[in-house]
Amino acid sequence: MILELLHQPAILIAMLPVMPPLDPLGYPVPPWILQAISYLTLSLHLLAMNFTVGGIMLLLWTYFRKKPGHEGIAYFFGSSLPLGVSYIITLGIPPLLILQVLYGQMFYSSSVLMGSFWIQVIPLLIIAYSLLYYHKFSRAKRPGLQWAVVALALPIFFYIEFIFVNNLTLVMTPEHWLDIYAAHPGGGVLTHGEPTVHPRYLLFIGGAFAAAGLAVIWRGAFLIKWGFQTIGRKSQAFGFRVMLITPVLWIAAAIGLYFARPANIAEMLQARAVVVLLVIAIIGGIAAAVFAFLSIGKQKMIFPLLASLSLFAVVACMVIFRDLVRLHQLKPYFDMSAVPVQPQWGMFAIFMSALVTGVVLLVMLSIRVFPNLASQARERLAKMIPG
Amino acid sequence: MNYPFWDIPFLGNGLVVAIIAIIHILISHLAIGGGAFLFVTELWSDRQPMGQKIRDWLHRYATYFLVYTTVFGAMTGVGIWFAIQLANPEATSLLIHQFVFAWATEWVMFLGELTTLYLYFYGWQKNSRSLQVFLAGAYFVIAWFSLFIINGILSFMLTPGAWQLAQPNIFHGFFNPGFVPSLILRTFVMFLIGGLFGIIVATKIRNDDEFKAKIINFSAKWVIPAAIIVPVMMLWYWSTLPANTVALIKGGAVGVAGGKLEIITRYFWLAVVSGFLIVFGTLFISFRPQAASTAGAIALFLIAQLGVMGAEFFREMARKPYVIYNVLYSNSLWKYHTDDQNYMQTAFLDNARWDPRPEPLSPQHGEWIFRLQCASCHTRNGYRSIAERTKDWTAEFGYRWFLDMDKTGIMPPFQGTNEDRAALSAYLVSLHGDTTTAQQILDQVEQAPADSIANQAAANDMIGKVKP
Amino acid sequence: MKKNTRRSFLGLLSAAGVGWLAAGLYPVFRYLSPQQAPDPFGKDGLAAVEKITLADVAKPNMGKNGGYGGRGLIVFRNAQGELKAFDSKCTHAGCNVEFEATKIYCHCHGGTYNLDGKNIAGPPPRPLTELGVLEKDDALFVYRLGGARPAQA
Amino acid sequence: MTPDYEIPPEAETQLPPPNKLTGRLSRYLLNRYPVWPIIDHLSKKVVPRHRDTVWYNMGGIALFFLVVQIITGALLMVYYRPSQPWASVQRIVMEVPYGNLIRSIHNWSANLMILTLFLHMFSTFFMKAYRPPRELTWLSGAVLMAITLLFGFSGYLLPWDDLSFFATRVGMSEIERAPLIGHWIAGLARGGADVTVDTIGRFYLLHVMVMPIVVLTIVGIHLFFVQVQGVSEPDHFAALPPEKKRYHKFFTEFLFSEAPIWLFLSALLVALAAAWPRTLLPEADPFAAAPLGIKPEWYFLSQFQLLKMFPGKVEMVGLLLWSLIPLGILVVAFVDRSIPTDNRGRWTTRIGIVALAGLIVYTIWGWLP
Repeated sequence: MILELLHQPAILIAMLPVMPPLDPLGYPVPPWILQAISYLTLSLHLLAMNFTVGGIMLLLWTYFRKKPGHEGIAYFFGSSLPLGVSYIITLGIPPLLILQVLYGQMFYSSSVLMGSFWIQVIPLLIIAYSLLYYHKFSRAKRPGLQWAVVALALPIFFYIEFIFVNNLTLVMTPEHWLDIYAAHPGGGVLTHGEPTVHPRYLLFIGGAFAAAGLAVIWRGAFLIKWGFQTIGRKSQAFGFRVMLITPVLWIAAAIGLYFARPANIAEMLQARAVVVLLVIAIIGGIAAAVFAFLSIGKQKMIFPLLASLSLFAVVACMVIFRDLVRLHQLKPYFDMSAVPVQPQWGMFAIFMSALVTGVVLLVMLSIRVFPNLASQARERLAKMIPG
Repeated sequence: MNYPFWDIPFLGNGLVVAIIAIIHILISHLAIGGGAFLFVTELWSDRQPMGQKIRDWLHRYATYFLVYTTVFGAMTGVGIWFAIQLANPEATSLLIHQFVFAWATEWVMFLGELTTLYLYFYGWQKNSRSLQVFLAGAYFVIAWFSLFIINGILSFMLTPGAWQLAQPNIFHGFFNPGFVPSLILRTFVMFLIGGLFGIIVATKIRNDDEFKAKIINFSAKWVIPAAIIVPVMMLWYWSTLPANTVALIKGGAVGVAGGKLEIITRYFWLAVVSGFLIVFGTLFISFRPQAASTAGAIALFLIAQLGVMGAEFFREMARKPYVIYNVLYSNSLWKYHTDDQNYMQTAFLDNARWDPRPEPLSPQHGEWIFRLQCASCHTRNGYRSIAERTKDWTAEFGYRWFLDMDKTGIMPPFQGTNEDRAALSAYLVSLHGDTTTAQQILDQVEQAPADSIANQAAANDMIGKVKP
Repeated sequence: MKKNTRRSFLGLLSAAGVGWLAAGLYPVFRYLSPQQAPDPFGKDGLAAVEKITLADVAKPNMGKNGGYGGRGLIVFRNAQGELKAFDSKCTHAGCNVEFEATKIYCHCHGGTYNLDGKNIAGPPPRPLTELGVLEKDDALFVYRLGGARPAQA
Repeated sequence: MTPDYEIPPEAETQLPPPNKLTGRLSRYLLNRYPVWPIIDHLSKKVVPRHRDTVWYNMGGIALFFLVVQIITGALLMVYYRPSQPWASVQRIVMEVPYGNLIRSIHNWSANLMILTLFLHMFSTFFMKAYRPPRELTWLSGAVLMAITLLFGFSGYLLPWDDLSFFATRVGMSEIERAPLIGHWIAGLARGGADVTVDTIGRFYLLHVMVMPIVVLTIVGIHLFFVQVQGVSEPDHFAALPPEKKRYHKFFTEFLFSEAPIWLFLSALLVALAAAWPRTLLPEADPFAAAPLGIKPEWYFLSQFQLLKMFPGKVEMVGLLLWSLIPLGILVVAFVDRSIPTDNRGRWTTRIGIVALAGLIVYTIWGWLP
């Protein structure tokens, strides 16, 4: 019976006593489609996350370094961070969904093994999210301890990121699972001695500065466009300086990764795909920096746009690289190509058409609304800064 | 069995899911009904002399609405998903693999909801009237479609209808017997909740009792459709329920704790009573709208929360003993496996994974069977406590009872060998100090073979004795 | 005009309210409504006779009031020596009738039946309900007539 | 026929028009019963609107729970048999349709009622509503509080299961400790040297007959006082200039604004009864060893804990300390005068805070295993 066949643990090389069998339904479409969707959405998710976490850090910074331009930057982040969070969540859904389709049996297992931490993500995120909204709405009314509100949200986000990094490394190391579970059936394990965890974590945090800095550069470009030359320029310069923190952290992380698992990295570097990714990433990084620098003092939107695209490219490369690493490390236990496909083209078509229509509609609406938002912001600025 | 079990002492992981879900379902219904409320109120305000005044109030509604739904609604929604991954990976995996693109489509709706809502809210001062009305309308329609989708998946779990594991057809599963009634039911409940929220925000109007009364009467009208339609839909929904469930609700399983009052029945009545109280509460408030207090309005909203709690607990329990009706038991035992005798007879721990291969017939043996086969519903001594349910058991009784527990209609069949049954029974009675070992049970049964009619009869009329 | 819409709205809501009230109070209704009495005759169709022993009806023309499954009963041995049993509830006003050698008499309103339970004098409109009676391991049992006669022990 | 009484003119202006049914009915009644002054007085009754208005709901809530108690209690009496206490409760739980629901509601409502009374009492206390001229209202309230506690105590025994039996035994021994009359009272209540089936007869009578009559009477008096004197205004409100003061009419505005809260509580009762129905333990066995963790109901825990702290010789101290609370409740209304800027006022508040804190701490402490 087909079900029985499917219920044999994935046509495995090394039979692992714990590795759950494939889901009886197999994949709904060829995996590469799912991978493509998840690469796209995950990259956007990471950018939103970087923007938010970086934004929180900069917001905090502006509370401590009171400088002329900072008040405006604080307002900018203060009002936009909650939106950042809501898009982190929304853009995070598809990758997580697809992760469960492609790597379900690994992902569920690892999640349960660290269940008591995994579930904490929810209450913590609710708290952090509410804090940011509280800050947004009550900042003007009662200043004072607002910095503390932000300061409280920051570690929460760091902690959540750490939980995610751990889960996704635990996914790749089935060999540890049995011992971990026997020791903690309540899912009370966070770190599990995976050497690459901390460098990976550093990679996450590192991106924050780039994204947040870029956002400030965008803001500057608009300011200049509306004729607020000086603060616009200041804002952009500030943004650029912030962006420069990222490469430092990323290089450190890369070195860390290498020394964590030199053998694996060396092995990975044999593959041409990996090398190509690395090259693109490096070029993209440099490009992002250059375009960001070029956009200083200009009201042209093209440079910030190019900078953003290059940054996106870098993040996308990292995402793909991560997936390749995962597949590589799971090779002994799991082979994607061996998973049967029971196609659901009909439903897939519905999804795609919904996606296209939705995106088109949203873009059109945004085009209608953004001028209004812009003029609103502009009037507010005009009140704040005469001239 | 295939997956590790997330063993939370006392609470039990099922309750974690329930708690998150109950909060989420009320808010998510508000997120849609409130959208309709925004849209209709926008239109209404255009036809009122005091239109601007109404819109200023509506902005307040929108503010509360935005924060409440995007923070708590969205997060608890993701929360349910996180929790079910942990509580029942096997079922989650099946649902995800069957409905991945349904969910993906629902995600498109989320994206749409959020974006339109933000454009609507942040463009409040500048957007043209027509644009605002359009945005509100778009928000509601998109949000409602997200309900349309999730409703298909939820109702699938209770009434899979023509869907089969062997040749799964997503549309059979999606448009299942329970789909339409529960969709209509939820839609009208949404309007009701949107209205109740309106009443709360209206009570915040100070120093203008006339305007307050006007808004409250407007909001109160949103309760009527539900008050009339819901009972009808309930009957329809009822007609789609599996026979076993209906039997359980009327009278409950024979002689279980609470006599004729199975817990599922109690929650069913909680839902009904809440409905009746909401109708009357609305009546009282709209008799003297100018005096309505925020406390009172919130009280009304909380009744809805309790009603949702009753209804959802009812829906969850109606599936007993399955998590996906007739497909997968709550303890991740597959229905098609239970039809296969030699699967059912193989040693449990050979089928299961994740156990550290305990010594046969040792206490650990029993504990691991409990953890991987029972604990998905029963905690040791907390929620649905097994210690409490087996307190008047003898070890030998347990050993026999496992053979017939599925006859109660609320327990899955037992998977495992005689040794497994002995080990489990020994472990359970050990929870309240009985020191009989698995080996002793087996020896006792040697003298009186389990299949002898007398013992069978004994076990049978003991079935009532357990508290499911 | 405005007033009317408000009136009708309240009316509509009240109407719905009444319906819901019925639903909400159903549990109380069920709680108070009587549970149907259990069938006095067991699985084997027999009901044990209470308060009447074989000795009470050892000889002809002996009879006694007793009960079965919570209901009144008279058992007597007629002149021919055959055992007879009737539900003792008088068909007139529900008093318990009594066996009096030649007839069955009801003290409340002087209803009289012959020994076959036929109403012969007084107000009773119908004959008494007769029951089958049998001796089983030194005790009396009654069973519903018209059905298959339960097997003797 | 000729009307016996004239309807006062100011009534004519306020009654519904005579062509309406309500109008005719009200005139019919007023012709026969000259109650217009009362109606007029009640219709003038107002409730001040300020940030603490919500506390004015407590009394109504307590009353609501009392009604629930009367209804569910009556329903339980349909099947409860003092002659076979445990068996009859067992029947209610296992056989009677929805019996368990009604029993659990009775139990939950009892607990919530006591909780509400605590809130009612403390909110009254901190809003200083006990001050002259309202001493007697305050005292009648205190008496009601005491009787309600006894209600709980007597009702607890009636199911006659393990827990209730031993808990009552313990409670009785506490009463015995009271100087001089302790033994006599305990004996009288138990109908013997120990808790037996005889005790049930007495407790049953108290629970379903004596106390209800007493409570309803005093509640009547309590409400009468409140209606006559009107709701007290806390200082911060009384200090306002008249044009700043805003009121709700008690009839019917305030009542209707309060009704949804009662309805919510009804739902809450059903929810609690659904989630945590009252369990019935095995029938009480006077000879068996007491089950583990015998404890009084939560509202007795604080005394329980306090007395535990003074074992043997010094237990008199504990009793003394404990009796300070009722004593304080009795005298406070006479000590604290209605002068806002009065040190006594401040001191009573402070003492009240200490008492409340103590109550909470001791209750939790006593609840901990």
